[in-house]
Amino acid sequence: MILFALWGMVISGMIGFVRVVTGPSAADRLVAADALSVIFTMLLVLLSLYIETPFLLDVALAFAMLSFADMLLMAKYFEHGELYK
Amino acid sequence: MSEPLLAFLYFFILLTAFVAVFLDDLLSSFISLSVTGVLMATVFALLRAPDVALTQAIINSGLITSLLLVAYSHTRRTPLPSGPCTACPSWLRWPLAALICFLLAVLLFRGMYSLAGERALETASTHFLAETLRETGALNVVAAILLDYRAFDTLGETTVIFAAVAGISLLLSGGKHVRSRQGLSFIVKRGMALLTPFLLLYAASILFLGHLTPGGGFQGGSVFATVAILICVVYGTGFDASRVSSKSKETLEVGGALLFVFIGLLGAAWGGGFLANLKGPFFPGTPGSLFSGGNMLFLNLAVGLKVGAGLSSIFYVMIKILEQEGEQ
Amino acid sequence: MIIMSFATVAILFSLGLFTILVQRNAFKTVIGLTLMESAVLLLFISWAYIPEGWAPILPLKGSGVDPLPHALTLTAIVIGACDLALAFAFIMKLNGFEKTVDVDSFRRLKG
Amino acid sequence: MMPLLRFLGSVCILAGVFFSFAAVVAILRFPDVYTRLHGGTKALSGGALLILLGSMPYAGSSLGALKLLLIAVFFLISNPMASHAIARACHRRTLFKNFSHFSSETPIEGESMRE
Repeated sequence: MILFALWGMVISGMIGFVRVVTGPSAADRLVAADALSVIFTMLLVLLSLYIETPFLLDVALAFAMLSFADMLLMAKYFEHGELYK
Repeated sequence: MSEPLLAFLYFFILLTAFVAVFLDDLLSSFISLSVTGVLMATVFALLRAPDVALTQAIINSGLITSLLLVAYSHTRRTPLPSGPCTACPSWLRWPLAALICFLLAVLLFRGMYSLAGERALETASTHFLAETLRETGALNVVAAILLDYRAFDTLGETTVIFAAVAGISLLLSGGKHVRSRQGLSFIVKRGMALLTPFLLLYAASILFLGHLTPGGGFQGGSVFATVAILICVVYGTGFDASRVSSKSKETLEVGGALLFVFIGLLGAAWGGGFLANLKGPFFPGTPGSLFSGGNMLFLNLAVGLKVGAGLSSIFYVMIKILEQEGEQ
Repeated sequence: MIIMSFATVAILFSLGLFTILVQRNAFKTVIGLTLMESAVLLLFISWAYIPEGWAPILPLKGSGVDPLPHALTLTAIVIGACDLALAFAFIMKLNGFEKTVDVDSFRRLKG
Repeated sequence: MMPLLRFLGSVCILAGVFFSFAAVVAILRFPDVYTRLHGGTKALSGGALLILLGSMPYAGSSLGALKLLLIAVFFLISNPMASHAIARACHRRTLFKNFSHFSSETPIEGESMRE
């Protein structure tokens, strides 16, 4: 059952990645990047359940924090750039 | 074991790598590069390497992507290079390079294929797995290797970080200290005030439990530096400079290095050789407890101080350049 | 299973080299550098994997995976990230002089 | 007791995966940035929360369950903030260049307005 959930998250990660590639403007890519960071945190959590090593929850939490930092960085330093076509 | 899942993750890594390379828009290639890094961390976790997965996840999205975004937003006004290449005719450049790289790929695969014999633990690894608890008192074998069996190599690694930090602050120095108050919106500021203590606490837990669970000096220091970036970004560099001035960051960094060398000398003074752990004045303690790995806890603290202060001063210098450019 | 990871390593490494050879944007060169470096990391870890192994944290539930390449990879990741940070600093500095990110225009800078 | 919890957990996890899938499809198919941001973040936070709460009985030790709860709390705080920052950056950047159907509301006079 957890393997099915893992496959679901990987496929939704793939679909989210399509929006990163085709996004017309930088803002869509920002949105897709935010969604991808959440999906990959969930992927790490499900993986830690699947292979029964509880240490991966630290990896998931650390990754959630750092991708949140990247989101704020992107949101701030792209204000004066060309963000929306 | 989940062969098809690993195969699909490898395919996903290659897909994001191709997108990162061949897409002209820089922002999407940066995002696909960070996705490649995360998928690498997932594959490392699947290949039973949680320590490396944690380091890859932290360094890739905490350091590489943040620096890439800061450098990219610094060069936003310059036009993207296009048009024919000046050095040599472009029809010669594309196919020739493609041919060379294809041959390289075939050669690499051929070489690795012949080496892919039956994998068994060599003598050194069996020794590490069997003797770590008795010889160093630490539970995390990888941290034991890094901080006890090869501690001198970790000292060399911290000097590499020291050189990188010195080089970057030399390159991007100059210009007055910018006291910009320009941060993000009010909601994010209040939210960050709520969130920052927990981030710092979690970074300290990664740092201090380095010898029990995956973690250690480098990972904890990088998370500390990321919190420093967040404060710079959310509250503006003026707020950050007044809280932790760059002078104190340098003293913290040098203090970390000196602490590392001092612990080594302490081991040597005790007659156990430079950086000696249990032969020196340190005791193993009960295996699961915090003070269990002899001098590993203090070595982790030293490395964490160094990496945290060094990386946050790198970020401060780079974001300061950005703020200055914003002022003009 | 090992063969798959070797194929990925070979393709990633040559892709990174291809990027450095062809692309003119300095950022793409750095991306190529990152790809080559992560290919080497993948090689180390996939070599250290033993099919029924457990993570090398000591209360081992079974036979452990080879911990030595993990320690080497940790050092490789940190040092690789440091020289990438230096590469970004160079790009920002060169962009200050040349006002462009084109690798060809950097060649004219002498001394 | 444990098999009941595990059954409920697996139902939550599957619901969470469905919500994440719906959120990603929403990001792909909605017409413009704001609806994508709205659909993507809201459904994804719900999906993530469901997966985390659902996987608690599967976590090995109670410490693992506590870590899962920690991640859930962190998501509840950080996800809305991130999407707020993105929406605000996008809003201040466009200043209604492309939106005729919006009311002629003046842009928000935040203290960091620079244009």
